Amino acid sequence: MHRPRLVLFFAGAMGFVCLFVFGFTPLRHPRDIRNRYAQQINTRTFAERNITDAVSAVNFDYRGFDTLGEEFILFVSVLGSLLLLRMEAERKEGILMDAAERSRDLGASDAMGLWILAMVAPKLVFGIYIVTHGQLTPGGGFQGGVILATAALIIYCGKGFPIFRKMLSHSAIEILEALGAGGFVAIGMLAFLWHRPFLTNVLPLGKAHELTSGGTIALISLATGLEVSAGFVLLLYAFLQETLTERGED
Amino acid sequence: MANAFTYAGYATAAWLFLIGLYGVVTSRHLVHLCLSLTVIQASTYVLFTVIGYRQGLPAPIFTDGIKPGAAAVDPVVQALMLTDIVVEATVVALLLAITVRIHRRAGTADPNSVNIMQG
Amino acid sequence: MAILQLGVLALVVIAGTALVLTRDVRSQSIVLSLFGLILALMFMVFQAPDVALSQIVVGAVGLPLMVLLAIAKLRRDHQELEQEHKRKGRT
Amino acid sequence: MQMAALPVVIPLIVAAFLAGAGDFLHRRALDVIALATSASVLGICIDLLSLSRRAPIVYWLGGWQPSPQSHFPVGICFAIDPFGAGLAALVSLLVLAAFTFSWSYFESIKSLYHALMLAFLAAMCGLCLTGDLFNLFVWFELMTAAGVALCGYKSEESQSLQGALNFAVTNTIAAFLSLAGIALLYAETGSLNMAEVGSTLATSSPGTPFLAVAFLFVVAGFLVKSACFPFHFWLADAHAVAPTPVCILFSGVMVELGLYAVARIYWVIFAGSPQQLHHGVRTIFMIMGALTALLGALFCYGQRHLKRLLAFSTMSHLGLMLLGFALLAPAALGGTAIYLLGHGLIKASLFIGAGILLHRFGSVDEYDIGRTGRHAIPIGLMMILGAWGLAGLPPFATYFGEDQMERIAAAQHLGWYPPIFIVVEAMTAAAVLRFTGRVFFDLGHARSNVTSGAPHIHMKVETHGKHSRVPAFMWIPMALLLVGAMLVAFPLRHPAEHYARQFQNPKIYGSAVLQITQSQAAAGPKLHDENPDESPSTFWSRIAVLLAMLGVASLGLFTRSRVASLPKVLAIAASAPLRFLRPLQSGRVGDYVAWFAFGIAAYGAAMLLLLR
Repeated sequence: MHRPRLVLFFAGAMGFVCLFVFGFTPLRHPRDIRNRYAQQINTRTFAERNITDAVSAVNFDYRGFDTLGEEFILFVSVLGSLLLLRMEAERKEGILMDAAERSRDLGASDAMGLWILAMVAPKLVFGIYIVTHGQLTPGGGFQGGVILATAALIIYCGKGFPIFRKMLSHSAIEILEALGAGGFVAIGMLAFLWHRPFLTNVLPLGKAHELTSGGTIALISLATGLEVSAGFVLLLYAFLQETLTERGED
Repeated sequence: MANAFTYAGYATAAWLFLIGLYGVVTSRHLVHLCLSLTVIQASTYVLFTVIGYRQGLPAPIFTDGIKPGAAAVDPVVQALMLTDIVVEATVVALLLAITVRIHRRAGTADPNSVNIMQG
Repeated sequence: MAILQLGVLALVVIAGTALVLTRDVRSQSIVLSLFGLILALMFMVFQAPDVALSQIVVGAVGLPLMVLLAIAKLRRDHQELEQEHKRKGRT
Repeated sequence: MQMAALPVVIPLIVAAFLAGAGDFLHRRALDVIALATSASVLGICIDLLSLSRRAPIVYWLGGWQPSPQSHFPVGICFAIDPFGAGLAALVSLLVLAAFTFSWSYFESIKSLYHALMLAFLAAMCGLCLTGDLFNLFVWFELMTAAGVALCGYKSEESQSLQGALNFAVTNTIAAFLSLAGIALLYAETGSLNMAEVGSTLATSSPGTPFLAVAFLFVVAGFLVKSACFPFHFWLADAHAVAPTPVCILFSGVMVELGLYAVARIYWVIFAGSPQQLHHGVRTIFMIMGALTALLGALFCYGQRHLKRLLAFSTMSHLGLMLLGFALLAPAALGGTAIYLLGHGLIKASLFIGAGILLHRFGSVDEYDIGRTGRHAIPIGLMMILGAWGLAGLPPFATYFGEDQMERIAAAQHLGWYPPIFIVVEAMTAAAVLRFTGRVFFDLGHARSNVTSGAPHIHMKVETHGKHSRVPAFMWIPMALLLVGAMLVAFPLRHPAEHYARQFQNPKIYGSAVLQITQSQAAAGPKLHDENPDESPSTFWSRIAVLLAMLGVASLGLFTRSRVASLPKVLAIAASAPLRFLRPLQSGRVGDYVAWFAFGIAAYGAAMLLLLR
């Protein structure tokens, strides 16, 4: 089936191979030219920003504006997913539960609750650790944020969707997400108070190898962590709601 | 020698791009289509990774034993990829949401049978 | 050392191809998780621990999870549609 | 000078605020905040336009201007010239118009609509102002994400979902190819700043084949966004189904921004390339422009769904702009910019017209509305004015832009330019005229066989309020945009050429961004620098457009009348190619992606052959 389409595609793919061959060959420029951006960042990060993870320095300072844009892509995609899935979410309250879930729901024992707490707490600690140590070791708002979001997943796995819904208020998470996204912009606007360009790192840079090092880098990382974790929880929410609720009238 | 990596990486990236494209073109299920997209996207990761790689140099994290300011692999491309990974996951989520809605509306997730508009 | 890097690239090629050629979506989500892990391994080998961390949490856990949820939803919808058809067939 | 960042910063923070506080704000408050935001962005952009007239404004985000020793940019900059600022002003003006149209009538789910539109605004402004290659890509992606979400806004309609899906998949894949192109350039030059990349490539060229492939890859995403043949398929699907305020932005600016980004990348990064590359790019873009324009015009005339008709008209006018760009002359580029402004305003106005029809009659289909259309004659008259503008007739800005392009083409001895302009403008205008005549003036009772086979898409009403009348918030922006399209050319007509010269000179841009003297900056190519005033006047070509427009429109209206058998034959002749071509627009995303692969490969092969 779709033979013309395949013919078209394979003709294109052959052409692509030629393009790749022509496009990928040279690397003619001397190495110090090709390497200069990396070299500048690697030599300047510690001297200028007192932090040890150069990737975080690029992410939240040298090229922080890119990260702002990326964060809003995430923000917009989450809003879009909520928008697309809204019809179901608004219409239905009837939640499907399988037997196991229902029994869990009716009389969740304290032991069960403890067990979940035991699972969630380390996740939370780990996530927060990753978010806050972004400027020192691998990690930061993006990675830590996703780890934090998986803590919410554990609540669902242990307790089922009704409890999940009760524990995590949808509108509260929406507000947190907006706070994360808006917080990034607000931190960037701090610089206006000093009459410096947007996103300038105006806070004291602190001592190297400590949590407070890097000025606004740590703060932006936190805001990102908030935004990413809330965004992912919202996505999880939307998909769970979609999956576990009954088909309504269209 | 560094060039050998670069070429291997380029070839990998090119292959992933084309095979992903093939997946999208021949896809019969929207979820499959979304996942083929992630393969195309992975090709850009491979490309950036090999471009930023410097053989024998450490990661650009200047803690244990690596002097601040020492030569390391390229942190710029890593920063570009890092954000991209998280972001693209949400974009795929957006596509999955569309998929779910289409299936609900049309009763099928085959991209070839979803054509209300033609001509 | 070079063998390590080249080997990882080969793995990426294999896993990527497998992901595209797996046509059953449920097994595909497993392959997706595997592909995510291999990409994370690639980032580790190419000295990008930050990216590797990001890839592990997103590519090997977050994304496959959403795919599984979407598939579950599609299946449920499908069943409901069939039931409706049956009901209509009876009346 | 902190103002330069504000066109992006203000809408973003307001969008975040609205998304968070949406539950607590009244609908009116949302509207007021959104209107105030877009109005203030408009003011800032106009101010930036006037400030950047002499030299580009360069603004280093994060305060990372290059150090005086190394001159190497480690940060991201905004490099604002009159073209960028002017486009950003157009963007914010159209967002303002869209919010006015949707004032309290348009269905909004909490604050999602407002937040998404503002994020869309920020992305488009960022795209216009940025001077960094990866940053350009980021705003491009944000634009796509917001666009997709808004396109699927009416998610209870199957066609909205299909449009959003096709939009998302084609644009995302193309964006990945752009990203690969950016990676190639970065690997070669070690920089992401456009001016720096350009000057590095100019000082030592890595070979023309590489440059050609890198150029093609980098612009691939933007070519798909600007719906060039054969990457145009998604456009009609997405534009036809998106809600009216979103259509205003899609057709009015988003598509054109793709062309802007191509031009920017070409003139900043590849300006210093060997002369063969310029020759290749010129040829490729002429072919692409001509095909896009003609195919768009043909499909435009063959539609019965107004939004889809207008979408194809956007495609064909974009083809004309591509032709203007391909002339590579400052006067032609200035003309293209004026044309773009005029077209954006007219198209936005026409889409508002479509929104009014949907509000008033619950349909935008040529044959569905029937005789009730007579109750909204003023709207019909405005749409006729819009058609007049699409035809490139004075006093609309499109006339002045078109005039300039045609004169330069004549000076370059390209005899085939005027016929293409005449055909395209006459057909797109005639399509609107035909629609207007049938819907508002009750002409032509029989169905035209040109539209047989065109999809009949049922749309749901998207607005609240009384449907028996047209609210002032809808028709006033429509009228004002038309007036704007007439007036905008007069203050900008003469400076446009000067701005274009600035835009095409990498010395001015590069020296401003990298803070070096102009003699150190890389030189651009030898420009085709003809004086338009020496070319013959375009008076007769305008007369031809006018006559052809009326002729083609009546052809569509009165095909079956017993008296005229000649029109009948002509109409059948016109619909034959359409019947043959229609299946290409299949609505299946797999086909579109196959076309994408084929198109990139074909243009690439052509370019490489031309370089030899």
